[in-house]
Amino acid sequence: EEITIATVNNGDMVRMQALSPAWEEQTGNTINWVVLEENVLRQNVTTDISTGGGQYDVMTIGTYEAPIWGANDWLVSLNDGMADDWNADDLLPAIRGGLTVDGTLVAAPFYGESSMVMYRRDLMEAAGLEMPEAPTWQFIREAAAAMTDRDADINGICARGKAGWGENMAFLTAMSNSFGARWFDMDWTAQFDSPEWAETLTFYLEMMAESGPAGAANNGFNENLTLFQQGKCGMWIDATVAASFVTNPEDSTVADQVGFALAPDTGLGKRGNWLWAWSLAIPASSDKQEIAKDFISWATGPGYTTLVAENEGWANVPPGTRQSLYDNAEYLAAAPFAQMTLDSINSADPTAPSVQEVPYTGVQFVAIPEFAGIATQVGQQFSDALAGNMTAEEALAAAQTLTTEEMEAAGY
Amino acid sequence: MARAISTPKKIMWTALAWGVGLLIFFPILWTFLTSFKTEATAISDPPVWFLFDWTTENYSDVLARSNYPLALMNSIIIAVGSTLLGIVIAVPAAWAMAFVPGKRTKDVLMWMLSTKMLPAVGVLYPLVLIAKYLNVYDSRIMLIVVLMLINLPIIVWMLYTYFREIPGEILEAARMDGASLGKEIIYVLTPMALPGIASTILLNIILAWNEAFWTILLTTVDAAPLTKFIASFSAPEGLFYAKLSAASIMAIAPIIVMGWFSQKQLVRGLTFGAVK
Amino acid sequence: MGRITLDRVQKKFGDVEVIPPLDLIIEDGEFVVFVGPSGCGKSTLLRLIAGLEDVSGGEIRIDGRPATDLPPAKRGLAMVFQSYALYPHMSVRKNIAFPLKMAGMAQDEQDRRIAKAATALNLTDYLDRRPGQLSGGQRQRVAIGRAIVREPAAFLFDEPLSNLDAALRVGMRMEISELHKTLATTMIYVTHDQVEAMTMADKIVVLRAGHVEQVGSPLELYKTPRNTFVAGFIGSPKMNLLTGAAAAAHGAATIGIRPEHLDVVDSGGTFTGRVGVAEHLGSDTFFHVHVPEMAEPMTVRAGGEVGLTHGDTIHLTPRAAHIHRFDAQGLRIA
Amino acid sequence: MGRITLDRVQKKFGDVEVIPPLDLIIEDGEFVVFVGPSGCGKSTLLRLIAGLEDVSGGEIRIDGRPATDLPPAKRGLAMVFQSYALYPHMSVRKNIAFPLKMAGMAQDEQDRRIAKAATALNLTDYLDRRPGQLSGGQRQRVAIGRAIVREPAAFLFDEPLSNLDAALRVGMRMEISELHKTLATTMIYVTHDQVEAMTMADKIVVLRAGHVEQVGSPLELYKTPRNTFVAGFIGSPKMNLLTGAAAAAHGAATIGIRPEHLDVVDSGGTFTGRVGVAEHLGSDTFFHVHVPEMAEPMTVRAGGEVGLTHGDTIHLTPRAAHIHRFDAQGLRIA
Amino acid sequence: MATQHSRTSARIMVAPAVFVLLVWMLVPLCMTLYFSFADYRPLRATFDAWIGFDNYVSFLTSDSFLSSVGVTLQMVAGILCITIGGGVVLALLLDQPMFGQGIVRILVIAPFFVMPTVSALVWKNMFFNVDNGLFSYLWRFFGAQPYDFLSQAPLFSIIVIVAWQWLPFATLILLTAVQSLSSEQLEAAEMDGAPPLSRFWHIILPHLSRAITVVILIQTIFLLSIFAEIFVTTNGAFGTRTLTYLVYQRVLESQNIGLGSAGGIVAVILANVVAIFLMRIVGKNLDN
Ligand SMILES: Nc1ncnc2c1ncn2[C@@H]1O[C@H](COP(=O)(O)OP(=O)(O)OP(=O)(O)O)[C@@H](O)[C@H]1O
Ligand SMILES: Nc1ncnc2c1ncn2[C@@H]1O[C@H](COP(=O)(O)OP(=O)(O)OP(=O)(O)O)[C@@H](O)[C@H]1O
Ligand SMILES: [Mg+2]
Ligand SMILES: [Mg+2]
Repeated sequence: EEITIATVNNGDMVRMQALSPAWEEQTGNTINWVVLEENVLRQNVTTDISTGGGQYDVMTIGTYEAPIWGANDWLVSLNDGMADDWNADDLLPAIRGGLTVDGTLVAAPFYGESSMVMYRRDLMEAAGLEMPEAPTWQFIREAAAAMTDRDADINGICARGKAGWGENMAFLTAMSNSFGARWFDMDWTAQFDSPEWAETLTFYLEMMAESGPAGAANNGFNENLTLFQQGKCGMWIDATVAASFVTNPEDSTVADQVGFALAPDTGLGKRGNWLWAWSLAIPASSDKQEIAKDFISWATGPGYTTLVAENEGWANVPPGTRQSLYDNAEYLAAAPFAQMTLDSINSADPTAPSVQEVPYTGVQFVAIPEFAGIATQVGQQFSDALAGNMTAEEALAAAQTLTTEEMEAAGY
Repeated sequence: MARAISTPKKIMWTALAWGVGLLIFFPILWTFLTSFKTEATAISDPPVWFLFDWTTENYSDVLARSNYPLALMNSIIIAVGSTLLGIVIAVPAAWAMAFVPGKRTKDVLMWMLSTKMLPAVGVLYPLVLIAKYLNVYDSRIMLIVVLMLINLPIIVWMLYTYFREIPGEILEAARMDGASLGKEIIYVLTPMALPGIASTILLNIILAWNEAFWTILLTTVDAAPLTKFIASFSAPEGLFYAKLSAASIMAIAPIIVMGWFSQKQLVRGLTFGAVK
Repeated sequence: MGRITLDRVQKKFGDVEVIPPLDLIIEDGEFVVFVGPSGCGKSTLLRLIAGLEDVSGGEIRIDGRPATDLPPAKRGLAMVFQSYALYPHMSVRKNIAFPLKMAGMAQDEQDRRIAKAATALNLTDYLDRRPGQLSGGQRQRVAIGRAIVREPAAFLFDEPLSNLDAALRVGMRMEISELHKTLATTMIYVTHDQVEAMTMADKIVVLRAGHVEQVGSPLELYKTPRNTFVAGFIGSPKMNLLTGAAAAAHGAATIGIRPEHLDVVDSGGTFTGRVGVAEHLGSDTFFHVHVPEMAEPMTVRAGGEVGLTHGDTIHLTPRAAHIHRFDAQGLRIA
Repeated sequence: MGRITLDRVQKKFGDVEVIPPLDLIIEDGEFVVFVGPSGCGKSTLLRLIAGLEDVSGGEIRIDGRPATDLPPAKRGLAMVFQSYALYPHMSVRKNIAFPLKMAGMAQDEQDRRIAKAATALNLTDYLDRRPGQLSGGQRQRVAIGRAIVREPAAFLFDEPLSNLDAALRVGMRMEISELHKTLATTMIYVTHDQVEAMTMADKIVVLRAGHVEQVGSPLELYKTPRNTFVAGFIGSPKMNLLTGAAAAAHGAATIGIRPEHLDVVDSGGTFTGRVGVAEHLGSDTFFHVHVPEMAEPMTVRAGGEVGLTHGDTIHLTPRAAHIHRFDAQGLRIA
Repeated sequence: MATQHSRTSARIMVAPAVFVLLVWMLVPLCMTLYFSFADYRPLRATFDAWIGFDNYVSFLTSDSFLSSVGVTLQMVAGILCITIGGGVVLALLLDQPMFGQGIVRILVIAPFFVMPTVSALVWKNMFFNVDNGLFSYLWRFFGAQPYDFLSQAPLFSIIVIVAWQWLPFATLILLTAVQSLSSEQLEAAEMDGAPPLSRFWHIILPHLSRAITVVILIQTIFLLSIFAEIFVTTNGAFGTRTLTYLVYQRVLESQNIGLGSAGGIVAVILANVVAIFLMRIVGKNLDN
């Protein structure tokens, strides 16, 4: 039989596609791959699921979509029917929690990530500083300034600036958590007029202005990765999965100089790291749910980890989903960033992301359907501010207005 | 009566025109060159021009990762299919408008053209629901029909302008000679308007080929054309310029080659028949 | 066979009556020419006969059978258009064969007829060319060939020669005349060139604003124009029309004298004037003479060369037998 | 002032010599007509004079000053094009004003000249129309107006009337002639219509393949054509050219007899033949007579009406004084 | 050419085209109209068939609406200016005698074949990118600070990309028009003493006016629905959100079908206003 899988075109997924013939041979089924860029993928699967189009048997979704779609009963429960060796209890609790709706697991995590600081040990040393295990934002900002040498094309800090709820807003929302800010208060009132948000954004803008790369407002994950690999960044705060790319000597010119640290904080008790998992889910409209489950069991199960390790080496196995991986000595040896990743993931709490009380779940997002639309627009304001087209105050004011408008329209 | 022109002047114009032409063409040329570089050379500073180790690795990577032949086939079927279907519907309409104009002919034509201004997203949901209801989601036929409808106004308009240049007397002669309406169109009008029809076909194939909204949203696998193919290379982790270039070249090459081979017709087509 | 009868045929475009009810009989084998100023309805009348336009009223009969509601192809008429209207994508042979093919004629019969027409029209060497590769005169011949092969009851020509240059026009004019003699088929020919009308027609129909002004043989029209309109229209150069005292002297409101009926005399003469432009053609000389009796210059034709030039005084005498008299309504006084 | 001298002027397009070195003097105030068959280089010669093409050799002088390297605008000539070449988006007034505006002339002087030209050309009522709203004749007049206002040293006309219909052509022909008389400015006029050439020219230049075949007044050319080419080209209908025995009888390789110099006699006569087509124009009758001495029909012009028709036998006698004799090279035997 | 018979046939012959376009207009449009009065948000599993004009009110009163209309107009106007200005210059250039005219023409047409997505990707990554884009190399080569096109001049950048794609079209139409100018007219102007620049202003440009209207008409039709270029480059950020894109965000990003449909209807109405306006001008210009 044939199943259709929609997935995102990042490295791990493309690798899965490349290895999938193993599953096809094993089961005699075939797979139609629809590999798309993230935005296009979201366009496609969202349209499909909300109209019950039934085009896909497996969809790649994130921790943002899972709870919302799950709540609409659009996704098939993975509580049962999975392969025997697919051990749900092995999943990291933070990740599993994010994919569970009312006790039902609605998606299987393919890889999980949090965010952390990646830095250049050589530059840090040259600046006469030492990176603590758990730095503060203040330290990061000072270190960035010290490392910056624009003549040599070295920028102290690289961070996301490109507009989008999954781009700069992921970074800024996570960052704001550590500054004590929140999106909404308990009455679902937007909080961009709060001093915490002002502090967060001002800090971010000033730091980027002092030590960030030119054109930061267009940099997303990919752009920053390239910059870092080319040796143009002193520090980079981004997804933990980047660790394996920046330490891969084939692509990275600075592979042997990379150090890792937890995402920064301000001493308020929350760190600025997020939690995300690309996961595989089965839409309820699929008529090949059994086979789809079989595939998901294979792709997200321990067997796949071994398969990747055999073919591509341990450093390339999808990280951040299973405790067993972090108990594996071989993996720990091959991945110097493993412990840092695990610690980061474990330190994120989707149910209590901020220092203050919030009515929502989600670390770098708010798990309500309106969020993507709102956050993308807010992200555009912030990106504009980073590009120097408006001030922090203006950006926040605009964000406050539009969020309030949208939330009202949504009936909150 | 063209005036004789001195050679030095001609050389000057030649140099200038070639300069400008190459400048306009440059992005495509650069993409082409980049597609044969390694990822490292692709972003090297300063940029390298021709003197690098040419590699076809990017192409094989791209081919290995996605079903290019299927996408190509779909693109061809959809572009050609929608255009031909459009022509079949448009020829009679254009005949009527050009040779039996009534008071409202101009208005009908303008109305047709205005349907092109319908913003696609506005009708996305309805269309997806209809596709689902008719069970034609992800089918070539669906795309053929949708793209035909999108381009029909342009086809009608172009044919109309071409037909209007054909003297009505010839059709009357055919009628006197005993040709029925169908024969008049098949034996006289169509062959006479052939260059115009060819231009129309070419131009609409291009428009259909490049349509990137419906072709992405109404397809998954079976009917997915090159626009969807390119969407899987647009922003992978890391900046894979070389691979992106290779995929881009693969997506646009067929249509560019077609365009170049049919230059003359196409140039005519590109003027939308609007200017003689 | 090709007797065409128009019975109170009328044509309106919207509210505009282009052809008021009109009766006309065209006998079998006649060569009838429609002449008249531009816009007078010549083409419209022809197209009504052809069936390319619907009549607004009245009846058309061809060989006695009512044809008013027949589609063009069923009327058994063939038309030759001003623009030739050849099919540019077909060879000459195919062009000529087209009506036969449409009629579903057998191939050998087609070939026979084409060969015959091609021979008659001197087209045999060009049968495989495209119309675009032919000269204007040859194209016109192909158009005629296409009409001939159908062996129609009548031929309709709409200014077939007006796109040709002067020399060719003379040649083709003669060819069409000869063709008419050979085929003896009815021909209806529209032109606004009155030399064509005079030389080709058995019968001329002079139209003005859709009205038939006069029907008759060329010489009838030349000699006895029924009114000033026909008088002015037929004959080249135009007849000189005089009103006022000069006309009153002949008991008419208007008198007409053709340029060729004015003699140059040494002195005296009926009219005396100053020569304006003198056109010396060698064979003839035309004087445009400013005479007090006429507002425009009076045109005079003198044979051979006459030694008068611009500014000279000239004396003219009309030939009495050739003075045409018209009443206040412009109608001929017998 | 407008004396134009061409001194061994030559023109090649690539390797093709369209005009071999050619000398020609056009006197101030003369009306010179270039005639010749299509493609003989008439337009090219005119454009060389205008400066729209560069000469390949030789020199052009206007009023004694060398003009060979002057740009068109500096030569002080005005040109009227076959297609009128009016500026379609400008009103008649603006069209006429254009050259003045380009010369930076003061507004009141412009207005004065435009008014004058418009009056002369009867365009006053149309000054605010666009060319598209005018008839062919009016357009031609605007084109002439645009030329006049510049008060050029000479006017150049390239087949200015060939887009007009026959009647209008006659009228415009006379208008241009009168204009020439009024302005007394040099005019060079290209045409292939020999009636135009005969009636308008002070001097005709007959060209063949870039060569000047003969230069002279119209009647000179009519009476004493220098060779068979000119003989055949000038005169309408064309001169009948006979070779063989008929010519030998007159001691020539070819003899030419114009249609108007053949008299119809009752019996006997030099030539006897069968009437082919007889064209009765009322004023004249033209017979195309098949005689054994000539391959094509011999054209005969008889005055008024002659009672002969198709198929009749006719006897013809040429007027001895008007027989043209040519030698084997086609040159006139004096 | 107008017998009763042919008029009847004509009506039958236009029928299929009119019919399919009517269906195409009406069916989805009616559904959109229906949705636009509904509170339809599939992600919340909300469907409330009638909420009156709420969607219209919130769409029309939001700040983003007016700004998106402004952006749309700026974008279309900018692209039109560049393509027409550049097109005229290029057309005149291509009309000059030269060697290899055919090849130059091929080079100039090529951008028209490129898929909008591809050209946006290529420009964005390989030209506009601050770090690795060719423009940055160029800037650095001349000792300037690399300029970040997509955030500093985002609207302009998109205009450049789209104008690049549409320049061939404008050029070709205008070239055909230039070539249709009778050389006698130019020569007449030359005889009349007009120098080249005057010839351009007084003769060539007026002659091109009809072609320019055609370019404006057709390009506006296509430009009003620009989508891929924005989607790929800025995602609507930095003031590049056009009306089409705003509707897209409402429908697909926010998954508020009701609101988006209202936006779609508004866009249809505005597009038709523009259309009628254009048709008036063009219709007049095309007639003569
Ligand atoms: N389709 C039509 N609709 C409206 N009026 C028309 C139509 N065809 C012709 N006419 C009008 O009918 C009148 C006669 O036209 P027609 O073409 O018969 O004239 P004509 O005698 O052939 O003129 P010409 O010598 O210029 O060819 C004209 O006034 C013309 O404007
Ligand atoms: N630009 C050109 N390049 C090459 N040959 C040319 C050019 N212009 C004219 N010729 C050739 O020069 C010859 C003379 O052309 P020209 O136009 O002067 O003839 P013409 O006497 O005006 O003819 P017509 O009566 O048809 O206008 C022709 O054989 C023509 O083909
Ligand atoms: Mg007519
Ligand atoms: Mg010429």
